[in-house]
Amino acid sequence: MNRGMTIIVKTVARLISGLIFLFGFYIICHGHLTPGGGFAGGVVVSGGFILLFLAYGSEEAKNEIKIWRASICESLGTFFFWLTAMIGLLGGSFFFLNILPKGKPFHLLSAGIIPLCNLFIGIEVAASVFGIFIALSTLKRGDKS
Amino acid sequence: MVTQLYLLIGLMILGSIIALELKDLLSAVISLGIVGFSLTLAFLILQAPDLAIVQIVVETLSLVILIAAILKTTREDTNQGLNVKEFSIWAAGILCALFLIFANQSIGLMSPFGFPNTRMAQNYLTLGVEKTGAVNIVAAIILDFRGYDTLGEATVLFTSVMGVLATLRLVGRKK
Amino acid sequence: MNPETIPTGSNILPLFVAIPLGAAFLMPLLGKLFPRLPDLLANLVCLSLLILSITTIGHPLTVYKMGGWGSASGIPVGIFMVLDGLTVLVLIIVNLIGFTSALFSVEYMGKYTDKTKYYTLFLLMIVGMNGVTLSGDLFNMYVFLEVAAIASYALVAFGTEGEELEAAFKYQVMGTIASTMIVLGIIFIYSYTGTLNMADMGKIIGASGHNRLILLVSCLFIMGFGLKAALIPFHAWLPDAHPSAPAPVSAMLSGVLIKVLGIYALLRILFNIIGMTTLLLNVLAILGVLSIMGGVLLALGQWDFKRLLAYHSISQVGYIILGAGLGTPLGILGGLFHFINHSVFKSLLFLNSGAVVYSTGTRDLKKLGGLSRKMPVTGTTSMIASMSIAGIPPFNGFFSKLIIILACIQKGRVGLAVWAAVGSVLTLASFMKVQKYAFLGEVKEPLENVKEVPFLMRLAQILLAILCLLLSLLLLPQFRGAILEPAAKALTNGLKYSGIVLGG
Amino acid sequence: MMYLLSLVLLIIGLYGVLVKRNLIKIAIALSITEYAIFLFFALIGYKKGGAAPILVEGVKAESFVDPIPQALVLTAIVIGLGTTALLVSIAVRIYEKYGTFDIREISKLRK
Repeated sequence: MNRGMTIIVKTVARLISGLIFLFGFYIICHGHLTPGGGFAGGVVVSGGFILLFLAYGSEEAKNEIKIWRASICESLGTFFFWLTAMIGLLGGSFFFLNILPKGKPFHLLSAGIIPLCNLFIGIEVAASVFGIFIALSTLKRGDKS
Repeated sequence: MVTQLYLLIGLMILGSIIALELKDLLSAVISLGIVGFSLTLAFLILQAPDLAIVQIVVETLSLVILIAAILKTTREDTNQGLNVKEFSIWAAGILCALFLIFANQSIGLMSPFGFPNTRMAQNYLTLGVEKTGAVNIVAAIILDFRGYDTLGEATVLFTSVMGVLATLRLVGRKK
Repeated sequence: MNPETIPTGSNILPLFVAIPLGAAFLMPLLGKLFPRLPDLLANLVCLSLLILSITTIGHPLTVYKMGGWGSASGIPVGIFMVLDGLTVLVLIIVNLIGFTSALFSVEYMGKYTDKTKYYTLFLLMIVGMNGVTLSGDLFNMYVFLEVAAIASYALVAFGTEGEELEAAFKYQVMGTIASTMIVLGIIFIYSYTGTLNMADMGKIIGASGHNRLILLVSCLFIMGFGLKAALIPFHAWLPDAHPSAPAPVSAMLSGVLIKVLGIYALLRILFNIIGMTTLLLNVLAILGVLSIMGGVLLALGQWDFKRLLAYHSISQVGYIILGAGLGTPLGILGGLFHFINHSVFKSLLFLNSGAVVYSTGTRDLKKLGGLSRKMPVTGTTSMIASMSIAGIPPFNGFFSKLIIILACIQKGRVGLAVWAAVGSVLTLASFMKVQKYAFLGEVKEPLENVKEVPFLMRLAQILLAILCLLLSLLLLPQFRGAILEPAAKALTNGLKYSGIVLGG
Repeated sequence: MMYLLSLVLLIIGLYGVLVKRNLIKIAIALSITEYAIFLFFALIGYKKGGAAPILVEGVKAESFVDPIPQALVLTAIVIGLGTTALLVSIAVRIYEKYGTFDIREISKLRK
């Protein structure tokens, strides 16, 4: 069992990971106004999770659950992205139609479905990258032939 | 400006040669980091901040993944020998040289560096903000004009996570 | 940029991608909650896709503009989906093989763990292939090609035995190099034409004519897609990768994946975007003959059932490329007919091999024998498939090979015709070996207790065996006009493609 | 010239894929080929004196660099991440089975 690092590391990690999440969320939300977007922000958010994971360590039993949760978040993120794309089709129009009002440029709530898509992509990317990381780093040694 | 780009590309070439020739895998991965981060800087110089921000986080993450894999296994490249016979390297080298000469001749037919062919891009630049409401034109392209591509891209990531989880299963076949 | 109106009946086009995609995204969630659901869901999705693809027969040419983004000042802005004769043919074959493989998987994959992930990857592979087929945009085609390719890498490694992992690694390295070549080609062609839409590209290249850059791009595409299709100088990965996958996946890989990612994409680009020249046609014909002879000669010495089939895939794909490389309407028709036929009988053979492995646990021909008595359905269907692939009348393989050989002679290339005929004879020899050692003769001692495979596996094999017989009918004038001729016409139209798609 | 240098980088990567025996080295070499492709694509879209394609008050749209290659490279980078992750996980599994990353050793062990 991996008990993680010292209390100092844990405290610092907790403080910093909050900032990382905030930064990642900012990048995701402002994807249509500034550089960045769902992919970059999602990877940043997953970086925060990875920091916490490394600092705190975890019991082996919990890793399975963590991977499972990441997998669920990933499924839901992509599914909602798909649903956003489908709305146009279900409404009798084109696949991937930007149905929401465009709003005023330079405002946070503008550009129709773009911020929404960014959000879902962000969730998917954060979950999937974190999932890959735990799956790789907690791999048990199997049989050697 | 152009000089900086040349320097960065030179650094990338150097970094990749070092990454391929080092005996210690961990150092090789770090050298790969040199290539990736130089690429980030090159993107910044090329006025592509969107790419720079994605490249820097993705580079960090792929380094983390590679390092996690190496720490799980071994960091020594036990055999520096070649995988193929020597003459096939010569053959490949000649082919590559031919390719470079051929490419060099063809490059003359492309629009030269610094003057892109904006046949399709012109529409995006002039109509992008008006039609989509997104100020960041790259975001307008990836999520609206070519949103279908981005759905495919999200699918690729989803697929590879499924693939990673599938290949890392402890037991593949029921006994 | 005026708001686009939807052409009537074109709303089914995005469904080919959207339905399996939605199912794949939900699969990990639902699979955990209801363990039996993945089987049902995957089969329902594949069935509905098959039905949808059959309804596209006779559909007029349709262009679907993603997100309603049409053209501005004559230049396409968004991503187009294009449905023409060739697309219909490929869609039907992809979804047909997809459905039978899914049916076969229900029982077969019981031997492996984690069916949920298997079906997720399986559906994603179908998403990728349908996306490639329908795409009218070069970069979009690449993205979906990667979806299908990455899903197939993971599926090859699905058994997680050492050999399978190694084959998957090799396959992925080769596949990534192929993708690199393809992207490099896309970059060159984008810089030259300034657009990504295939029809628009065709227009510009048609206007400017061929030059060194176009030649370089064609080389890159032939190398890249040739690697994906495992044509002979680029075939090294296939004999390892295809046998390593679970049998229904082998059927998909050999049956449709190499053809959609390799042949279909290559032919579409070379004929409709770049425009065929005599040089390119000759290159294709030579690659075709090399693949025919190389594949079949390498197959002759094999004793591993699935590996033998994998080598024959190389050889049979050679016939398709040879037919297309003749450039005549008859040659293209024959090539496309062989495209369908090979998908059906090669998938059937891989399903047979899967059934053999399921029942006996081995795929070494020397250890098998007399299986026809113990497994009558598998034995009979494999006999039909073997006769089809060897080109014995009245099975479908005979007619397509005959057309290709006739087309060679018609074009005055008797040498090519001879090679094609010799390849066919050697294929017959190879499959006589399979039948003799695996299915006919005496039942060997350890195989006394072998049983026939479960119902769904038998059903999948019977469906494909019936198709082997029926597909010859496609040549009748009534049916030929429905599928084969529009498909061949899509290719023979050449650079007129851009005018047809963009309208006017 | 600039274009050619990025193609040289591509060839270095291909050389690594062809010649190296270590699975991780092959993964690294594939990453290098991908980087070369990204660089080449980004170079194609550069416009002399152009600005980043993000609208700011007072900048004309005509002076932006070409945004399409940027959007496409963005897609390609994420695809590259997916490929690398899958390749590395397969390599790790191979190490687990055979205890080495060397291709030659692995094919010897298999026989």
